[in-house]
Amino acid sequence: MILDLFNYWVVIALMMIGFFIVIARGNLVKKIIGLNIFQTSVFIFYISAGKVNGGTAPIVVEGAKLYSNPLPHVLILTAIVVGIATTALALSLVIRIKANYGSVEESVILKQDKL
Amino acid sequence: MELIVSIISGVCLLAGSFLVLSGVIGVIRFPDFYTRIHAAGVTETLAASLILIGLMLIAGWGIVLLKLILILLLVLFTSPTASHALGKAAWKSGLKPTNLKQRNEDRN
Amino acid sequence: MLFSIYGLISASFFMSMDAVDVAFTEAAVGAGVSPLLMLATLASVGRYQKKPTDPEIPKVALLLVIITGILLIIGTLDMPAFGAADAPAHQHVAPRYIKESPEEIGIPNMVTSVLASYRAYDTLGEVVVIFTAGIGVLSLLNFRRRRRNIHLIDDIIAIDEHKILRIVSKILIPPILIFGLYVQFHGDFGPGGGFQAGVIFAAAIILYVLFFGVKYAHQVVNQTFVRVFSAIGVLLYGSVGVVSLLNGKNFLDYHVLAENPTTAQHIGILVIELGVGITVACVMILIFFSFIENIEKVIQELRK
Amino acid sequence: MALIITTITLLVVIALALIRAFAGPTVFDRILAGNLIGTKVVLIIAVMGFLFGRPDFLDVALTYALINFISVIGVLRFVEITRRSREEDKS
Repeated sequence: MILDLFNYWVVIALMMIGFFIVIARGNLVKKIIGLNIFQTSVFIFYISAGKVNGGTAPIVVEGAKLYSNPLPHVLILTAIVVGIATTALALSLVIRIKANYGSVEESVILKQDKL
Repeated sequence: MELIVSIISGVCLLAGSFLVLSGVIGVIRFPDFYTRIHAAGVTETLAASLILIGLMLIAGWGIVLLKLILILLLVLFTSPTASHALGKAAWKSGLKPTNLKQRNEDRN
Repeated sequence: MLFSIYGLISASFFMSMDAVDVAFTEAAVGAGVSPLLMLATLASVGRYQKKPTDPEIPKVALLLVIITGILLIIGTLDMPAFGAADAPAHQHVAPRYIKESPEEIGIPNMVTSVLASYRAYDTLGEVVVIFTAGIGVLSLLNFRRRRRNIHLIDDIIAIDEHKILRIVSKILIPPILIFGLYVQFHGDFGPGGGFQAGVIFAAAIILYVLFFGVKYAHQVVNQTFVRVFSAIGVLLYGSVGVVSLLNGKNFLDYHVLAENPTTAQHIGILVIELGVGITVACVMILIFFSFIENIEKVIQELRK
Repeated sequence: MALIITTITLLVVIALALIRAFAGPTVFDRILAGNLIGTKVVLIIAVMGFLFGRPDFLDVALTYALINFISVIGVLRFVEITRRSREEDKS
């Protein structure tokens, strides 16, 4: 069934939204938000790949035979926290750029660099 | 006995969902921020408690019940506070309630 | 704010995908901390900036995005169906983790056992990344000599004194901290663990800062203490590995910690999760303080 | 049965509240919608725990209830701080 692939399409839609924001918007803060959306789409991709039909959460419980794949969960769990740390780093870079260039617009910053 | 409990819990859940729905319709339809916060804040507490009580009835005794009670307490505690803070912040920022009478007269 | 809603919804999505642990993390991070950091940035760089945009850029970007999207969708046609149990992702190491980990590690939460035992080396790397990011934020934002007197932002916080909110948050903060500890040490049996606990802890501190001002928060949470402890968390993690090295086993092999293999695993996971929790909490607090102090700097410059 | 109906209603409610969050018009409307969605998500996680037969995952709902409060209040405070710092700038 072609509908069995809908999870990938959701992921792709989100990913493209993030991608669009990153390349089309000049505001650096918006770019970071776009990157975050992109990042979340990757998280969703991994988690949906780890899902098994009829499976339950990977915590041992009596009577459950089929568990979802725990490996993507581990990867994404750490990735989320690392993601916020790196986002904070990016945001602080933006703050420094604002302090030095007086703007967070890409075009303005590039113009200043050329002079 | 079990049948009665499950029926009561079902009634609680359905009543809760109805209240939630009416609250959100209010949030969408009402004309200005203060009426919206009224719709959201008032229904939220009762709806959440009804749904959580409905869950408590089917949970049975145990740690799950304790956690549900904790969630209920937390919701009862935080959601009116959040509504209050929102209303106060909006008022302090100078947002005035829409005068409906005035607006209708202006339209006519 | 929309960003925060996005975090909330994606967390409920993870919940429906059976990824409880991930939902937990996303709940704490995506809904709580990251929107606040975004807003802190906006508070110091200014919210709206009218800009002369080149009208061509969005058109080209849209075209590019649509083409990439179509190519990716064509690529998915060969992917395994959603939820299929025979997908390649479930064939290699995952069955082993699911089958063996309850006996080998002895704890019910497979995510924790994979995180802290089978793939502990990975996790060490992640923790180091978080620590490095914390150092990076510190060195980027505290670029001038630190001002001792942070008063402007405290004045602003004091103007909008929400008495009710203050009291409610005063009541709420201790239970949040206790809940953080519960999440930290219950991670073996249910969803939870060091990463989530660290973020919850940091969220409690953030709540405190927002109501009582930076000055009091500095008195409650000593900055030097936090800085030292963010390093100590990583050190704790690494030293477990070094202990097993010194005893002639592989790096991060917990079997040297006790006679009984499952007890050894328990001790190893507990210590490692503690290290993770300390580092994550301290780094989050440090990052938040840096952002807040930066807002102070911006306000001071505006006043001049 | 009642559980399923409740879940569906909550999902519809979240979708409707998103309309308000997008429409605005003031920032407080958005925060209100966010708060509404937050409490609904707490409920939906709790109900879903029962629906899937794993009610021991209420920890997530509990975290949510806490974090949602912190986040709403935090956003509100930041809106205030930003406004105050700019206001005094003008005067």
